[in-house]
Amino acid sequence: MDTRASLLNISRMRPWEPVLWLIAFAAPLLLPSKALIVNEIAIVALFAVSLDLVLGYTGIVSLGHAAFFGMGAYSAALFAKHVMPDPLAGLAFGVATATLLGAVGSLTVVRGTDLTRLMVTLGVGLIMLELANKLDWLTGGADGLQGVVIGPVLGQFEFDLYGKTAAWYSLTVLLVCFVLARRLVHSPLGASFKAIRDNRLRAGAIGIPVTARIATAYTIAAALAGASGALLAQTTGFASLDVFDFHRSADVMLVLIVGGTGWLYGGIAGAIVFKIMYDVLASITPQYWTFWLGLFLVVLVQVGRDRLLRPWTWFGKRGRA
Amino acid sequence: MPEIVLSADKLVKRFGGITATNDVTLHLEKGARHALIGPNGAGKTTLINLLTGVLEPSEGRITLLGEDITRLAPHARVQRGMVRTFQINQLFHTMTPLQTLAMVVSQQRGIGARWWQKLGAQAGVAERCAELLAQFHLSDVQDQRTEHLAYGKRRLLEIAIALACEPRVLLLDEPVAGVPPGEREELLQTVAALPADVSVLLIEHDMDLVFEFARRITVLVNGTLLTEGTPDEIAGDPRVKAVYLGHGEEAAHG
Amino acid sequence: MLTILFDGIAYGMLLFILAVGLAVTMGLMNFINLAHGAFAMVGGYTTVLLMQRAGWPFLACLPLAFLVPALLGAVLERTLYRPLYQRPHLDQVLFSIGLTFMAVAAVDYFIGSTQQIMQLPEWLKGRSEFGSGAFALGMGHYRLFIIVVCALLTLALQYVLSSTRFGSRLRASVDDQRVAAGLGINVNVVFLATFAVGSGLAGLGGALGAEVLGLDPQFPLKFMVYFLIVVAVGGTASITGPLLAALLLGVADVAGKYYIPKMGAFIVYSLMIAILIWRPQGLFVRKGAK
Amino acid sequence: QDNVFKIGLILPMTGQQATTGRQIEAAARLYMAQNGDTVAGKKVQLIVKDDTSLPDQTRRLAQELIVNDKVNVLAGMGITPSAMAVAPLATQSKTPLVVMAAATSSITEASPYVVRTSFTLPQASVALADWAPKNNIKTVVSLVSDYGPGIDAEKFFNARMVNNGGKVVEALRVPMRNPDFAPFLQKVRDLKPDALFVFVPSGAGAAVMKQFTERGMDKAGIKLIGTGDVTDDDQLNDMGDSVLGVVTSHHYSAAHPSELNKKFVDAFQKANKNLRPNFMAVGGYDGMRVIYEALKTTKGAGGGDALLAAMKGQIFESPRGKIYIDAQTRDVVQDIYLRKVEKKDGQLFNVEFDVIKDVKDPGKSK
Amino acid sequence: MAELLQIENLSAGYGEAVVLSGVNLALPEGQTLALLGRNGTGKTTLMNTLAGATRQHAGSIRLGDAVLHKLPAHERAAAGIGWVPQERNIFKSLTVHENLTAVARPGRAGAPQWTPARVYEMFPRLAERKGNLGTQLSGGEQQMLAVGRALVLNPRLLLLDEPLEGLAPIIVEELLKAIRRITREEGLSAIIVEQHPQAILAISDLAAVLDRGSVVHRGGAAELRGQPALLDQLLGVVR
Ligand SMILES: Nc1ncnc2c1ncn2[C@@H]1O[C@H](COP(=O)(O)OP(=O)(O)OP(=O)(O)O)[C@@H](O)[C@H]1O
Ligand SMILES: Nc1ncnc2c1ncn2[C@@H]1O[C@H](COP(=O)(O)OP(=O)(O)OP(=O)(O)O)[C@@H](O)[C@H]1O
Ligand SMILES: [Mg+2]
Ligand SMILES: [Mg+2]
Repeated sequence: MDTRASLLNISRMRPWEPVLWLIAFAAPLLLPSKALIVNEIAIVALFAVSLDLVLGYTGIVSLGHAAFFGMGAYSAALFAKHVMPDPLAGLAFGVATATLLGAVGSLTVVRGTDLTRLMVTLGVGLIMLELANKLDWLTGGADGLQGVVIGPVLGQFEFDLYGKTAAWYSLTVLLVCFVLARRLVHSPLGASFKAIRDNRLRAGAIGIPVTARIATAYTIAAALAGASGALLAQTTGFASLDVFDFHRSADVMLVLIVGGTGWLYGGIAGAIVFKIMYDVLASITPQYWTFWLGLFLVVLVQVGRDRLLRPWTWFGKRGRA
Repeated sequence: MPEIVLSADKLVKRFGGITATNDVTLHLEKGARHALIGPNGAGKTTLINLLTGVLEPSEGRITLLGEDITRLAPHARVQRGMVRTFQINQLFHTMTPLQTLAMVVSQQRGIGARWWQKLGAQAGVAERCAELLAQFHLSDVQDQRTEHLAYGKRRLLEIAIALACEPRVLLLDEPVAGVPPGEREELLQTVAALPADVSVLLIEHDMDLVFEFARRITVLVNGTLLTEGTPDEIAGDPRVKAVYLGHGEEAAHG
Repeated sequence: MLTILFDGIAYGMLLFILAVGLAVTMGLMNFINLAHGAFAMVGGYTTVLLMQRAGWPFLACLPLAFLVPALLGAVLERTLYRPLYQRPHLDQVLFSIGLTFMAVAAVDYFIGSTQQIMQLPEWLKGRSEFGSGAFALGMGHYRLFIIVVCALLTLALQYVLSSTRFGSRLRASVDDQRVAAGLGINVNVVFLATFAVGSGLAGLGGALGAEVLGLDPQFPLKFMVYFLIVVAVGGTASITGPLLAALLLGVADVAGKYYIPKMGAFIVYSLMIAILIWRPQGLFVRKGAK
Repeated sequence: QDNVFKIGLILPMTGQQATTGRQIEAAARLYMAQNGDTVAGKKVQLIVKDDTSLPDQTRRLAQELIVNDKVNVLAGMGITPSAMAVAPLATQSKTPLVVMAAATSSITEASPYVVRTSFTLPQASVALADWAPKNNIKTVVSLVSDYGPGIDAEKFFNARMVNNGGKVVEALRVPMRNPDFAPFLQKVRDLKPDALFVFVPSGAGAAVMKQFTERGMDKAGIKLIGTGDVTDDDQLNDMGDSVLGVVTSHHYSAAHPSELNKKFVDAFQKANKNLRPNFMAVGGYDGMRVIYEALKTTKGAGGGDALLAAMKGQIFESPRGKIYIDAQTRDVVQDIYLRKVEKKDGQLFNVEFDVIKDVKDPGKSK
Repeated sequence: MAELLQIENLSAGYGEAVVLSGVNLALPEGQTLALLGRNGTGKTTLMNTLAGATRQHAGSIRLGDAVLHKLPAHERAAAGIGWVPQERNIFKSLTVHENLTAVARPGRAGAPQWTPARVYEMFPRLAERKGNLGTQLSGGEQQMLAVGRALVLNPRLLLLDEPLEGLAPIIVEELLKAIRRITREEGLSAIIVEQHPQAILAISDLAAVLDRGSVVHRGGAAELRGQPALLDQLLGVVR
């Protein structure tokens, strides 16, 4: 094949992509009772896409991604409480603070091994948690931040009890971020992230400023994580310490791995599978649903994600990459 | 007198008790075709690592195009035109040869940080990739993941990457190891045919190639500079014979 | 002051004994086994149940606290873990977390979600006081016991790993399983044995730690972070690394909380971040390792 | 459909707080078993959801229960932030929210639809601060977990202690994630107060108790006092003889000497593999009663506001003793008991030896 | 002379992909086979299959009395295989010395024994780097270590996959001499893969050429060496 066509082919839009998004946007209308969970899936999906940028594309593991999520959440909530209730302005503010934190935090991940990064990011996340706890005059401490009132989106659409506005709002933000992220990973910059993931030594040896690129990837991811945190705070009208909690970082990592890293849609697929599974299992057995979730993860890994998530490979020949 | 593009001044590198590079001074002229030979463990790779910034020298100074680069980060040296290949392949295993080269070419052309354009969308990038792929017999495997390539192909890609960086100074660490005899010559001819102002430093144990390629040869032994001279001088030097070349007919294999 | 030092050392030793099994599986076998805490929990519950329901003495339970998880580890290694050695770390994370979730729910189902509380024998309950003033030293007997057991274990492990052929065969198998097998090392047996010992150590840690840390079905998740911190700070290349790291963190944490209680929550994390940024490979890495 | 009365019970059923959820669910089911599931001609349906102690989950579940299941009452709430996150929804949808566990004082102020049947930490701690100075405890150190309820306990206990002429030598806060209490206890030991006042979430209580005795603090003449969370009935029996004699203040003990309580405890244990009900369980049990009674009064007519009105001011005999729902604050008003751990029939119990009648939440008077 | 190694109708590959098909080869005790072929023709795959590191689809392999293809990889060393993989694969977290001791095993009674000490004698450079980790060796040193590591297995059959690559001429010369000596004097057999036919044919008894996974030529080494035209044609040097 002609090299140019072959190169551009990778980033071509697949026919199922618009279909998927159409279904997503139609969901709150078709299944109004599921609008709330659609909203939640969109938020988690955005969070997972953000992690995919660092973990899947740049090869930087992070167990402290909740630091940015939480930063976005509290910033957006505080903005609404003290400055103005407009959601878009709050979102922008949340993204801005998370980006800033990401830029600072990226200093901690440019060096070291996977394990070190894992722990340093985790440490940063937990320190943010303790900080938010200590600054209770600002954050409301362990009781959570109350009195957050979010205005209508674009001055038009009130957040309703059914969660329709919330779902569309979050889906829209997810779509915008996703399109940007998609652009990014297929660009020369995105290719250099992948190069760093595959072989850092060589990446440096072809003139890629490795440290700066890692910091860039990390900061961009922080911005997206901040956006998803802001969405959570805005659509629930509440922020509490657990937005910084370790389990959030861990969960989003699970979500992403379930869906598959380095694929962008992995985060979305993972979020859908994970959230729906939780919802179904937890309503069947509120006490022991973790067992079945665990079993699913074990089976998923043993059988292989490729074959589980892509049913059309179940019967075809194996071994094609 | 020809211009010196790269020079190492009294470089020393110690690893614990081992002195891998001991007071090595080396000058590379503009357009040089220079070979670095020496027994195994003489410190050749270490020297390249020092020059390219993979390792930090314990002592000494490195100058590239008149600028002191002793403490410069590796990627910054590449941006100034000094590029290397690795003795043991260092590739991007999940990318295809085509993607790899497109990325390197973009990087080289200063558009590596663009995020809004697609890789390969800019004028000339795809064409340059096609050229390189053809030159290194990689066109037929351009869309396979690097990790699935046979060793020989991976070796070719290793060198293609370096050339895609359009080096002004090229450091080759045993570039043809694993490449079959026929293609070896061809490969080195490609290197030799680089523009006359590109300087090349070659490390190689295949003496046929070295003597064919090099206009000057430096011999390193136990981290120290043993001698430097033209191929004829080196071939005739009894000390080089004793520690490196040997005497037998199989000495230069092939 | 000496008391604080003593408590810190005991706490550090406890962290170490809980984490050492992980240092073995993660550091030596290069398998990210987040289910480590589940094996520790198995050891803890084995002990507690034997003591409560069968009336066994504490000391007699300890060998079983090692053997039961070791056996379980061996079975799981053969059936579930082995196919995953070659898989990406992230898959290992997913798998072992899944296993942990299952363990948590299963223990909850069979034994209940309440805290299990262990009754130590009298001779371990006491406390000895020496000196006075700034140099007063109070030693809880149980903490002393932990320190002793731990020190012995460390010596034994260190000997096996660095001075026996088994140690180098294990590391060879991890470095390159395919080539190690091709050169005559029975990789399967080496891994099986190592994994079993790692799980057994976890179980022993769980048994010894249950007294201080408490034991409930959440145990594996609650303390996962601590295991990881110890292994990360200590580096994964040896046994002494995590030991020293655990001691350092233990003493720093206890002393920090004693002298500046307001900063209590930050100490361990800040220390960890500082150390890891300063020495990204871990504080105590094998000499010359890359 | 119209004849169903739905109660959405949101609780932490997994995770750290799982025992809270288990106790409350068991108690709620017990109440339904004892009182039938048809009230005022309506079939009562209990929908249990697990929120894993995550406020955003609690909120989503509550929202779904309101709009999809159209529940008549929301109940449960294991932790304060969960209750806080749901409170605005209760207001918006005019659904009564019966808080059965979360104990921070301010929850009832977050929405006019909140009714609480558990307790507040100020309630329990103030009673203890009244008792202590009269019993030779002049100096104390307080040791609380560093989160909402802990800070409440510290604030009210210490203030009342000072008010009563006692002295607070030091107020220590323990981070939530804290595996080892050694440094804090050592600090207390070195400060040598008459007593150590402790509040930690139930579960951590046992660890504090054990380390307290292990450190020989009782022998050094320091008493351990605290709110009843420390000697949670749930675990008391396993704590061993070292807890004998510990004095705590709380609104409920499984050993409360009343007919009703005996029946409650027996039935609870029979239904739950011999698990002893604790103060969480009684919150759930009484919560169900409040809902049942309100339903009876309104006959199912009038929606959320009517139900709420019928909940306010209820007075009744609970297994813990007589309680009532203050019509003004919608918070529970109850007797707080002083109890001492004693052995009865080979089992450990919190045996009540003193009572302070009709304690309102002191947090509200501020 | 009894055949030491007998390969019949062997096919093997990676996953489902077939690289080798219908390979037949035999090697008598004490002889050396030069295995030649262009890039990617399956030489390494053949060696790896013998060592048990590649998936074998069909065929049989016998080494002396042992039915090799039925043995798991780790038992093949005991049966007498000593493998030098093409990419060296030095154990990176072991020191040079540990790399040798971890795999060393005693040889058959009566035969001269290879010990780490003897390896150091052959490659003095390794003795100087005894305590270095695998990753801290130069390329050539790694190659020496890989050869030494195969020798301390005290094998009956050495599999050398491009053993001369990256070695200084003087070492090449010595290694070739050593291989000749070991095979001639100690009765060891060897299969040597090389890109450079001349050097290796000089010390081999037999030669085989692979192309696209099949043996296309089999014969005496000296014979082939004397026919440069045939050699060039088989190896496609002149294209
Ligand atoms: N990180 C290190 N620690 C200790 N010693 C090292 C390290 N890296 C290299 N050495 C030693 O330094 C010496 C020089 O190594 P170098 O790789 O430069 O040799 P070389 O000349 O490239 O040899 P070859 O021709 O075999 O590739 C070797 O003896 C090697 O063992
Ligand atoms: N790990 C692998 N997975 C899939 N295919 C592979 C793998 N390794 C090699 N191959 C394929 O098998 C074929 C034979 O490869 P092999 O390495 O055996 O060749 P070779 O003759 O040793 O070549 P070289 O001279 O380059 O070492 C090649 O076409 C290669 O693409
Ligand atoms: Mg070298
Ligand atoms: Mg090969």
